[in-house]
Amino acid sequence: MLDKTGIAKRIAKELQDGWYVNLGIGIPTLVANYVPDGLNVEFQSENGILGMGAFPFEGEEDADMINAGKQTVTINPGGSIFDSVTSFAMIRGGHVQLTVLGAMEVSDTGDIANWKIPGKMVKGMGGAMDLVASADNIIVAMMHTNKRGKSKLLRQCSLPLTGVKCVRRVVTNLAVLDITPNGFKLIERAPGVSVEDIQNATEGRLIVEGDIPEMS
Amino acid sequence: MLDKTGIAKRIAKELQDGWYVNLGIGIPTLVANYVPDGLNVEFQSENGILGMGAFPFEGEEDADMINAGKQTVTINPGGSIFDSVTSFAMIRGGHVQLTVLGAMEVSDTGDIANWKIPGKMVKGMGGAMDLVASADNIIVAMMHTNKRGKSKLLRQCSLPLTGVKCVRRVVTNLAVLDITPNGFKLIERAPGVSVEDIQNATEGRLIVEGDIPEMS
Amino acid sequence: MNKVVANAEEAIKGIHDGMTLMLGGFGLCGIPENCISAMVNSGVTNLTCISNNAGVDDFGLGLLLQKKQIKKMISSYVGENDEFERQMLSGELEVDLIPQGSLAARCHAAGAGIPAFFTPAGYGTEVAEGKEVRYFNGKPHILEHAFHADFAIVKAWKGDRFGNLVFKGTARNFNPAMAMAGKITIAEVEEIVEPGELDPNFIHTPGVFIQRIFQGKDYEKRIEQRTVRPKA
Amino acid sequence: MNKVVANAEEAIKGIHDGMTLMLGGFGLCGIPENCISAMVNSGVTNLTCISNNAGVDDFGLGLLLQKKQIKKMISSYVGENDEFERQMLSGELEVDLIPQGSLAARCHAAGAGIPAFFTPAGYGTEVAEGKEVRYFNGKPHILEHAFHADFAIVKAWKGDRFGNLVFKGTARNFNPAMAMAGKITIAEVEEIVEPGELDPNFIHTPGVFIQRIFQGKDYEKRIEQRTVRPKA
Repeated sequence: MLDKTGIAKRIAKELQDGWYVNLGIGIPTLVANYVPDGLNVEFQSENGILGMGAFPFEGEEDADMINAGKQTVTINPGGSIFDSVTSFAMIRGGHVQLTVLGAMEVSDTGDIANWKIPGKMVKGMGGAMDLVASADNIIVAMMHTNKRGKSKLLRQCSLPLTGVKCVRRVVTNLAVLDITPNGFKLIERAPGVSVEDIQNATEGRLIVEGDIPEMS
Repeated sequence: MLDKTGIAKRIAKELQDGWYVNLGIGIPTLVANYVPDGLNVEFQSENGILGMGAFPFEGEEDADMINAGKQTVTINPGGSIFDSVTSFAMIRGGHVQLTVLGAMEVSDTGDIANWKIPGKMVKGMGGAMDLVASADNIIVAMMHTNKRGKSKLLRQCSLPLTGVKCVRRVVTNLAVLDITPNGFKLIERAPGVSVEDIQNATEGRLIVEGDIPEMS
Repeated sequence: MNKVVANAEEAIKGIHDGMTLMLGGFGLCGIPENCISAMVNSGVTNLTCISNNAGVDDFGLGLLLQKKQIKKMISSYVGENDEFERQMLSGELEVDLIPQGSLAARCHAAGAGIPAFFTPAGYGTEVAEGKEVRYFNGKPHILEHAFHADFAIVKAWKGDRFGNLVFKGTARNFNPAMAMAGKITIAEVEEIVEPGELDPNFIHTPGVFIQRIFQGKDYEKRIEQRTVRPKA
Repeated sequence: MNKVVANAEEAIKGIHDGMTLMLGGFGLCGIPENCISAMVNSGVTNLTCISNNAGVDDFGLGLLLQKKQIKKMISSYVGENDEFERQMLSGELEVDLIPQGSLAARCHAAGAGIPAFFTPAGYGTEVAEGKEVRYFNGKPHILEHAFHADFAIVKAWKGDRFGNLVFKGTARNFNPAMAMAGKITIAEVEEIVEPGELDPNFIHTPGVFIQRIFQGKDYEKRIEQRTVRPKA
C-alpha cells in the first residue's frame, strides 16, 4: 500500500521531458519533489506562474510571489509570470500536457467530483473545472477509499460534478487504473496489495485482464 | 470652402480634455496637428500604440516603431505599447472616446462604406469595421463630393458597407452635419459656402433648421 | 492626462449602496487593501463583489463581510473564511461560484467588448445549468457572458498619472482583466512614478483603462501560507 | 527545456504543401523574415496564410506570392501589393478579408481554447454573411470562430531557449496572439539570451506557447513609409 508520498512518486513516473504540468493542491503538489533526473519539466500554477520553483529560503519569502495554494514560492530561471486570463488561456488552449489533481469521487466513465458537498462544504471549484474540461491528460491522485472506508471509485459520482468524462488515469494508495469505455482498467497494484483488495475497495466497474503487475 | 487641413482643424475642435482618440489614415491623421492648447489628448494607433507622438527626427526612425498607416512615429512619455488583441479590446470595449475616419460614402442613416469598390479596388477593411461597430462617437472626415462631382452623402450607400447606423457626425469641405433619425442635419457651413451649395452637393435627406452659422 | 486622486477616500467616491464591484487579487495577494479599508469606513452596503476569493476572516474582503456590507459574492474559491461560510449557509449572503478561468475571461470579455463566448469549462456540471450548450469539433461547450462592474478596483506595484500600471510577481493575477472591465476603474499603487519612467514596451495595463489612481499606504501584504525551506 | 533549432531551414521542417500558417507582423513590421526566405527556398506551395497583411511586391509575404506558393490569404488589409491584386482579380488567389480586431481575437481564441465568441464588428456588412447574429444589450453582434493553424511563425526581439519572448515596439502586433494558436509555433528572434536573463515579470509571450526558436540573421526590417521631421 502506498502513502501520499508513494502516490506522488508513482505519478512522477508519468512525467515526460519537455512537459508543462499543473499540480493541484494536496498530494499532487508533492509530485514536484520526485521529477526523475534528467527530465526537464515546468510546473504551472494557475494564479500566474510557469517554472514554479522551490519554497523560498527562510526570510526570503515574498507576499507577491505565491502559488495557487497561496504558499510562498520561487520562480526558476526561464520561468515567467502572467495574469489569470493568460494562465487559463494556456490551460483551456491545451498547452499544459499534464494536470494532476485530487478528487472526492471519480466515476468509471471518468467523471470527477471535488468541489462541493451539498449542505456541508462549499469551497468552490477554483480552476479545477477549467483544468478538467480542457486537458486531455488528467490524472487523479487520491486515496482509494474515504475516511469511512467507502470507495471513491464509483459507478457514478454522488457529489456535484467538476467535469464529465475527463479523467484519464487514477493513482491511489492501492492501484493505478485507467478509465476505459468499460470502466476502471487495473494497470498496476501497489506493493503488497492484491487484486482482491482492489476489487473490494472499488465500487465502480473494474476490469482485470491477465496478470496485474505490482508497481516497481 | 475648407481644404483638407481645414477639415482637420474643424474636427480638432471636437476634442475634449482626457480623451483617447483613434485617427484613420488620410485627413483624420492631420487632426493630431491641431489639438487645442491646454487639452490633454492621447492618440491610439490600432497596431498597438497609445500616446503616439510626432514623426521621428531624421535619422532616428525605427522600423519597429510605426503607426497603423505604416509611417515611422515616436511615442510620448506616458504612452504604452501593446499587442493587436489588447488594441482592439480597447476599441471594442469602448475605451476610445473618439474615432475619426475617412469614407467613400455615408448614408443619411449613418451607414458608412470605405473599404471596397467591387471589381476595382479591394484593399480590405483593416480595423475600420471594429472601430465603427464599437465606438459611440464616430466622426467621418471627407470631401463632400467625389472626383467626378458626385455626392458622397447619400440616401443609401451603393458600395459594400463598413458599418451600419454608426456615424455620428460628418465634417466635409462644405459643412458639418449630424446624423439624425430624419437624415443629415446641417450644423455649420464652411466659410463662403451657402446652404444651397450644400443642398446641391447632398444626395441624402438634408435637414436645414433655422439659420445655419458659418464656421468660426 | 492626470488621473491622480489624493487617497482611497477620494478614489472610492461614487461607490454607492447596491453597486457591483470587481476587486483584483488572488487570495490576499495583490488585493486593493487601501480601498477595502476605505469602503469599510464609508459603510457602503448591499454590494455585489466579483473577486476570485473572499479574503480571510479578518483581512481582505473578509473585512467587508464582517460588517455585512456584501450582499453577493461572485468568486471561484471561498475557503479559508469562517464568517463567509456562516453567512452563506445561513442565507445572509448570496454566492455565485464560477470556474476560475471563466471568471477571468468573463471580466476580460467585458473590457474587450465581447458580450459572450463559448468555453468547455463547467459543461455537465451545476455551472452549466440554464446555459446554452454547443458542440465545436465534437466537444461540448457552454456560452458564458461578460461580467460588468460599476467600479473595478485593482492594486498594482507602480503606476504613473496617466494610469499606466506595472504589477509585481503573482500579485498581477486578476488585476489586469478587471482593470479593463469597470465603468470606472480605480488603481491603487505602491508607488506613483513620472510619465515616461515606466518603459512603454513593458506596461502591463495601459492607462486608457484607468480613471483614478493613487499611491496607497501601509500595505500589510499578509501571507496566507508562509512556506519556506531552511537556509543551507 | 531546449527548443533551440539551428536556423530557419530547421525551424520550418514539417511545413508541407497545403498547410495553414499564421505569420505575425503588421505591414512589414515584426515579420518573420528568415522563415519567409526559407519557405521561398523550400518551394512549399498551396499554402493558406493568415496574416494581417500580404507584404509588398518584393518583400514579406510578397516573396511567397511572387512564386505563387500561396493559395489563399486571410488578412485584414492587402493594399500596397500589385502582384497580390493581380492574382486576386485574376482568381489565382483566394482572399478572405477579416476585420482586424476579429482577426486578432480569432487567433487568440484558438490559442485560448475559446472556439467562438460574439463581436459587433462586421454586423450588417459582407463579413456577416452566413454568420449567426445575436443581440446583447440591444446591440447586434455576430458569432466568429477561432482560427487554427498547423504552424504559427512569429518574430520577436529577444528569446531564450525555453521559448520566452520579448517584442520591441510595435513589432509586437499580431505576434503574441498567433504564437498561442499554432499546433507548432516557431519563433525567430534577433537575439537568443540565457534563461533567466529576461525578467520573468516582463515576458510578453511565455515559452509554453513556443515549440521551436532560433536566432535569425540579416534582418532587413524594411520601412514602408519613412516619415521624419528635420532636426531642429
